[in-house]
Amino acid sequence: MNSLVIMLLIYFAGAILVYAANKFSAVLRDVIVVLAGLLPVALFFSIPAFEAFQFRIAGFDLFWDLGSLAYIFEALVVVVGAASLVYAISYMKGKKNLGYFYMNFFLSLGSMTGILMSQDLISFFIFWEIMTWSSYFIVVFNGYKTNKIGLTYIFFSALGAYAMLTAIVMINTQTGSTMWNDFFIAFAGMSSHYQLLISILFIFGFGVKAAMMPLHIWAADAYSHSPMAYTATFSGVLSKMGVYGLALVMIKLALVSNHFVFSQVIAWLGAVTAALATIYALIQKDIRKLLAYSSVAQLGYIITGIAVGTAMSFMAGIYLAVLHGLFKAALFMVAGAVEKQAGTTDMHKLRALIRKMPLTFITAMVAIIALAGIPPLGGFVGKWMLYESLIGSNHYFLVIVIFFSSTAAFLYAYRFLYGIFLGQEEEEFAHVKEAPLMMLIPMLFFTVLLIVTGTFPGIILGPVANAMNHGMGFRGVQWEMSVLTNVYGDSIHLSVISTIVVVVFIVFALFLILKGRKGTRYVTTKDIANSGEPVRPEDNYHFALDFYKPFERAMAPLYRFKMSEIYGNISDGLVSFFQFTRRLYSGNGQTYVYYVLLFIVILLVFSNQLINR
Amino acid sequence: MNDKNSQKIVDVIKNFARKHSLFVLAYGTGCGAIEIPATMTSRYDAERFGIRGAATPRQADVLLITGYLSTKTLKRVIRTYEQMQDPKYVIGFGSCTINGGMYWDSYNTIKLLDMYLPVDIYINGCMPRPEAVIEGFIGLQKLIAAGKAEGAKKYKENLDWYRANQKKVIKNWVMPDYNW
Amino acid sequence: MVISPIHYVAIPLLVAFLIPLVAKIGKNWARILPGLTLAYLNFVSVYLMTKVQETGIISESVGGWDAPVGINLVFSPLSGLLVSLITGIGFLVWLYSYQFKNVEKNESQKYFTLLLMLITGANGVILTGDIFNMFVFMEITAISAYALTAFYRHRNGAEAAFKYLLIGSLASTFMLLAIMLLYAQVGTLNMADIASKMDQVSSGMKVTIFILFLTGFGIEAEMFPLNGWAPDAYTEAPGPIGAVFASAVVKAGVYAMARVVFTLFGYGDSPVEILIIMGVITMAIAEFSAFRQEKLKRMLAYSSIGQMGLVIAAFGLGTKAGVFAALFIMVNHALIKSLLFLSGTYMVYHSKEKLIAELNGMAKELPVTAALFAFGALAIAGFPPFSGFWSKVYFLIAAADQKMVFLIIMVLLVTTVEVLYYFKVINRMYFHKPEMELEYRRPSTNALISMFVLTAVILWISFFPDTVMGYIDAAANDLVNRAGYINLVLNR
Amino acid sequence: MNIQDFINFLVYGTAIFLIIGGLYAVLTKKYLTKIVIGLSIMDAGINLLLIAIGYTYKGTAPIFSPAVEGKTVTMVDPVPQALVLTAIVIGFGVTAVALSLVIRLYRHHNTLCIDNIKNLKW
Amino acid sequence: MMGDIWMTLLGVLVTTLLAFVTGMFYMGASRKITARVQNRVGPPIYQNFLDLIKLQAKDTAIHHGWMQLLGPAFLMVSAVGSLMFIPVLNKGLFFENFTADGDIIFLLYLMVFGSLGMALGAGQTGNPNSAIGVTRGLTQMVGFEIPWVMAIVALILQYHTTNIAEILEAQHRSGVWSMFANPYAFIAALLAAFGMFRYSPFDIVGAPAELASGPVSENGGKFLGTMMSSHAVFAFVKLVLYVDLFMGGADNLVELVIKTFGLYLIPLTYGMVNPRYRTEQAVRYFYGWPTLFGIIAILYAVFY
Repeated sequence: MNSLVIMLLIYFAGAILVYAANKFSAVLRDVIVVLAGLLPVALFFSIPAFEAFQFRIAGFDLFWDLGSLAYIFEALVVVVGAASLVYAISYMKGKKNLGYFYMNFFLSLGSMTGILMSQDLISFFIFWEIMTWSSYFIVVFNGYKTNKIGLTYIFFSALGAYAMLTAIVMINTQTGSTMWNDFFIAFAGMSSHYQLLISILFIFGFGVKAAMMPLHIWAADAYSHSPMAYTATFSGVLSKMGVYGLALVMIKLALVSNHFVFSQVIAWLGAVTAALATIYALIQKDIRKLLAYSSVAQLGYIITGIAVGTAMSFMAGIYLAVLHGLFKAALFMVAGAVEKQAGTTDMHKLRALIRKMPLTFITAMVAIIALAGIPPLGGFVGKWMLYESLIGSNHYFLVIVIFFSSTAAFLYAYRFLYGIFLGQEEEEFAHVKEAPLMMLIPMLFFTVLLIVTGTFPGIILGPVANAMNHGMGFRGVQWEMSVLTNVYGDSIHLSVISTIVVVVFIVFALFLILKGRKGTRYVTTKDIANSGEPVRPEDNYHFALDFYKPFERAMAPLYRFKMSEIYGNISDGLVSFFQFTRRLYSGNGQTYVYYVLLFIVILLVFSNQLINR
Repeated sequence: MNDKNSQKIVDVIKNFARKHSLFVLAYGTGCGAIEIPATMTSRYDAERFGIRGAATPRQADVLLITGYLSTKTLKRVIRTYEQMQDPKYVIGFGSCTINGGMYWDSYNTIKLLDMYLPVDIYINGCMPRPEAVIEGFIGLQKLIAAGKAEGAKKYKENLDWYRANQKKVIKNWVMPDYNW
Repeated sequence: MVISPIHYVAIPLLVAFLIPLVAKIGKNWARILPGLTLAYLNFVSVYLMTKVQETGIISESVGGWDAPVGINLVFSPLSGLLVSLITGIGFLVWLYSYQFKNVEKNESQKYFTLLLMLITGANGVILTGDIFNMFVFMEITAISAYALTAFYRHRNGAEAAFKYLLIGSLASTFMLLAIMLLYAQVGTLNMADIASKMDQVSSGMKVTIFILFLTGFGIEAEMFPLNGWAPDAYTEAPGPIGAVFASAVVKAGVYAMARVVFTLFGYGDSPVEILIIMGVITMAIAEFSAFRQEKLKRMLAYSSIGQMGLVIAAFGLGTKAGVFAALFIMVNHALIKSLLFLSGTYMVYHSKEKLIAELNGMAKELPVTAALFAFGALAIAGFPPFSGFWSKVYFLIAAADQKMVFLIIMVLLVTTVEVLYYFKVINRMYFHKPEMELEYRRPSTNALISMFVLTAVILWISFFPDTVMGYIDAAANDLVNRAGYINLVLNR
Repeated sequence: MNIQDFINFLVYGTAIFLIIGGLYAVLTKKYLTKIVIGLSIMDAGINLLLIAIGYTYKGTAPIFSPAVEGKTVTMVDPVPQALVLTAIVIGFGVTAVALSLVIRLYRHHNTLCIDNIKNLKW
Repeated sequence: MMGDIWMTLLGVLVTTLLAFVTGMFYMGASRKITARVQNRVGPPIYQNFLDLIKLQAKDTAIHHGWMQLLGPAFLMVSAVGSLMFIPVLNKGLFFENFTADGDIIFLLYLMVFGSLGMALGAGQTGNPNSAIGVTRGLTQMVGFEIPWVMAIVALILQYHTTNIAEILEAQHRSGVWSMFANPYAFIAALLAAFGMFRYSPFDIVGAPAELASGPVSENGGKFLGTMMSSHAVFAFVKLVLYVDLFMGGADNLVELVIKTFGLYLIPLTYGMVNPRYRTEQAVRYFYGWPTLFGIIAILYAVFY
């Protein structure tokens, strides 16, 4: 049987089996979760090449094959999906409706696989929608409070999906085919405004999932309110489906050369998304929300990278996309571990868990370093390529905006680490223990993966370059395991950098640790220099409220701009309009009779128009 | 060169550096605090002796107690002193720290600081002028160079005695233990 | 006895009036007999549907007179499809109502009599080839629908029924007026015959007649602004009757409208703007109103109106693709909306106000019913891979073929609203905590079976749409092929 | 104006007057029974119109009896008459249902004013 | 091969030592100059060495956790690491270390690395003053990085390279220092440098009276000592970087000292006559003229 279909079947069968098994025994359920999660990983990496699969349904030809770009994202799906599932076993322990949770989890994983292997628009759309509603059902898993969030999510997703559907039917009319490839070929022959319309519709659809301004409004809430085990996949992978679609549309349709202004607009939207989401991330008090906004910001970089459309920026975009999947999954897992162990995710309450959860802290720190783009980890590689490509392709002011958001990202990166792990200890968290093993394993797995990919970005760049050379229409894209070269021919050796950083760090760390080691011992963080006033156990001088107040003051004009308010006004207007339409049904029978007569009279008045036919 | 000699040389270097780099934590309790700015700024310029202010006890070498100490303040001073790292020195500043000065019959003022903290050197006067302050510092420097400024050691050795004295005047003794 | 289309009309009508007699023999027989009748009709459907695939159109003359003169019943792929749908859902509704509230008591005779009459009427409307006969059947449908609306003898039932009646009699007036004018022009009542003679009619008169027909059938087809009766009637009729309304009454109205537009007037060669405009307006206003509803069944009613708007717009496209999409939507809507009504009824079984707010946490108490409702909601909102999606795609493709981008965008925007309010209900069922103790009633086994059958059919269409699309395609051909219809009916 | 036209005018005029009058009642009268009466009048108007369409001047009854056999006689169109019979029956049924509903409504609402009977709205 | 490694190691050590000593003397000089401006005698120029020795000789009996231990190490990585990638003198005149990889954008990030690691160490101490100081520092950083990056982007656009050594070479080839070739970039970078050196008026991070020296308030002894030495190295790194980027580097150590010290005096003297900005004022300052100059610099580089 076809291996792609088998992978799809594993996920979908896993969904049903898990739901059924949950009725019988929890152990059986967990076993199925792990098996159905890990089996695709094994299958995916053991099969060198996937065969295509083709069949016909409802008068449409469906064609499944894994493209070279999709291959990268599929790797992300199986790996992060499996890790999240393993993590979920511990994380979700003791919660209700687990059968439902895992079912939707598997459905969304399966649908993502489906999206990636769809070579035709119809099955692409079908899987896209399955992904939407399955993820929606997990967003609202946490009950009552998530209701409105879920509705916002589904509303925007539906809007996006329908925009896409419009484009799909238009393509079907124009080309008589629903294959991606036929569409790519036929695109050049379409009229210019038609091209633009279809691109806008597609990008609208993908932009929703990729949380592009101004369609990002759902993202932060949805990411932060679904169970963290799922958010790892949700923010890490699911949002990348939007990126995948954007990549296909932007590059395959050559929008940069065909519609330069339009692609510039998208690039700028990405950059503005990054900047605004970043400054919103750093005033959040909930770590989940912080990470959620950070996800939006990171997606902004990715969108910019793809929209600029040069070989290097595209590479940077995809590289960041993959990397974001890894480190954001790790970070959400950290948030989940903290939530599970300490019972809260509020940074105004959390403090000083570093000694309680050291391994979690290490994961968080490595992931944050990767996120902030600090060398030698992978985020730097992506950012570096992005900057170089933007400068190299004359987007000087774009690079400034991106740089601003990436600098501001240090602020929330620090706040994340400080807010959870550092600061003054609190009696309340004295009992907190390190996360359970099943949660630590995926977290540490990502830690190792991040370190390795940071030093040897070629692991990711290789497949990306392969995809660009063989599927995306770029020519002669070069890559090396650990060397980055920019458009001017300057190169940096990442292994050298890593070596220097690590060696210097170890030397001084050893110096600091070993010097006077016998006399140095640990005291609690209650024992601080506090103008001679001893800190009593019930006091806590942890600094968490209004953490970046100076920044807020300095950036006050930016904070005044709130997309949610604009949308709030629009939705208020719509709802009152709906209220009006509803009032048309006044309840008085005679009014309805009037309507009928009015209808006839109007039609008779306009009957000339009807005669003309 | 044996260990002892090398140790000696190292000690000399260390003491030289210590002597010329005094980070002062000025505990401005009484009227004496007004003299400190004059001492540090242009006219008397204590910085030329390597004396500069420290912001927190963690960084400080010298605890400068400028004036009378009420029993309430004493607790904070003790805490501050205990948070300083070895080697550390205490300077009693003004007559109040020696015998209570003009507060000699006050019911809640510490009369003799030495009962509670190991004072290395006193600067008398009410108030001591900046010249006197500098003189005091130079005296401390001399003691350091000679390796005789061992107040901290004394405090450690006679901790029980000091504690007993301290607890006599401080009623609500809630403090972490001093054990370095 | 030869199986012929006349059974669709004659047998249920006969049985409807037999029921009170049978009830004298045994109370239970009065409840079982309609089921047997409907089961038999389903058998007839299967038989005739296979037959019609071979022969094309089965035209049955009533009383021995041939087509232009006598009344004939036409079992074409189109009418066959709809009739099968109506009888199939009729059977499921019978199964469901077998132990339902008042139906269980002495009222069952009336209930099933009216139900059978309604199905008779709807079948008659769809099968008949005679325009006046169509009017008569429409009235039978309508009168039984009025009575069913007022079936529960509380104040709202009577009110809803009266409004329905008020507008319904207007509809009949206009219909009759139109038929009369038409007859005065062409001198025949057979639809095929009228169609062939339509050229004789002056264009002004043609349009006037068309408008009158549009109004008359539009009222039954829930077209805005003629649909004031619909939300009330759906809300106040017994739960399963809502399903019948959605699948039989309205479908009959839409069918009649389509017949008039396509066969009688032959307007279907190019897009019928008025249908498209009215369809979109109907859809938009209905879905918008549904968004703000507080009562579950009222919301479903508005949703039903919205879907009919979509169907009307699809017919208005005039192309074969449009007709195909319209029929596909009709099939899906009949099935899914029935499922929603059937499952929704049990969720507000004991509730007085039938508010959506009372559904909080209902999924805990009625997991199966709630799951079926949620499934139905997903399906009707057009979420793939469920069947609603396929029909929607075909509609969009049909619209795109006509280059009606604006229509597509409007429809999709409105659909988004639909998605929202269905998810609001799902949210309440699954993720809200009940504010008070829930009063609920578990669905009886027969009700569950009928819902499961519906679900199975919907799932079947979802995953194997090709099996149904053949029939729908034939039906669409039937409607679009005007000349073919005329020739076959008149035996030329 | 000859008699044929006059008859036509009279019949059509009456019919239209009835229809309009019925419609007027339905639209403006607040009293339910009056509305039902209006519906009935409208029905009657339509029926009259239907008859009028089938009517031929000096036509005989459309019965093929020995009296008319072999002759050319103008008959009135029989079909509208059949239609009218059906329509009358239907109108009767509708009126019956309507009146029963009116009774029901009066029992529940203690009023027959249509403006006060709008429990179901929006 | 082994010889190469030893040579590299030697180069690293010598460069670090040079940076350290120079930086310490510069810091001493800054104290002396400040004192002279204030009409004082001031400490001897080698005062900082004494401070350093004393600090390292001081006991550090306590720590608040291992992140505090590692914090200064991060700072050192940033300082020494950056030094490795910056050509101290013009090509071939000094140890080249790793200048082949001396990418300017990479350096931007590496220079931030230290402050962030230090911030983590400060956070671990549990002293609220430290955290407040950190937030101020990071906020200020968002301010001055923008004109700084604009200046750098202008340079990259002008010389079509991102490698510092090559920017240096390009200046030599053209014979014009980039501070004259693109004066706006130089001004933007210089104004940004005021923030980078954290002298007054941008010294709210460690305001001693208000925040008890901010991030370092819990650090004494070896921590403070290590930080001090890394500050010395870092000051040198920044100065050399400026000289390399804008003033055509230096041909020998004397020239280097003259140029760097001259440059060093600008923020120093600017600080002497200015009171302290609040954080948001500082950020607004950087988003005012410096950013404007940055924009002009980029436009100049593009169109000229």
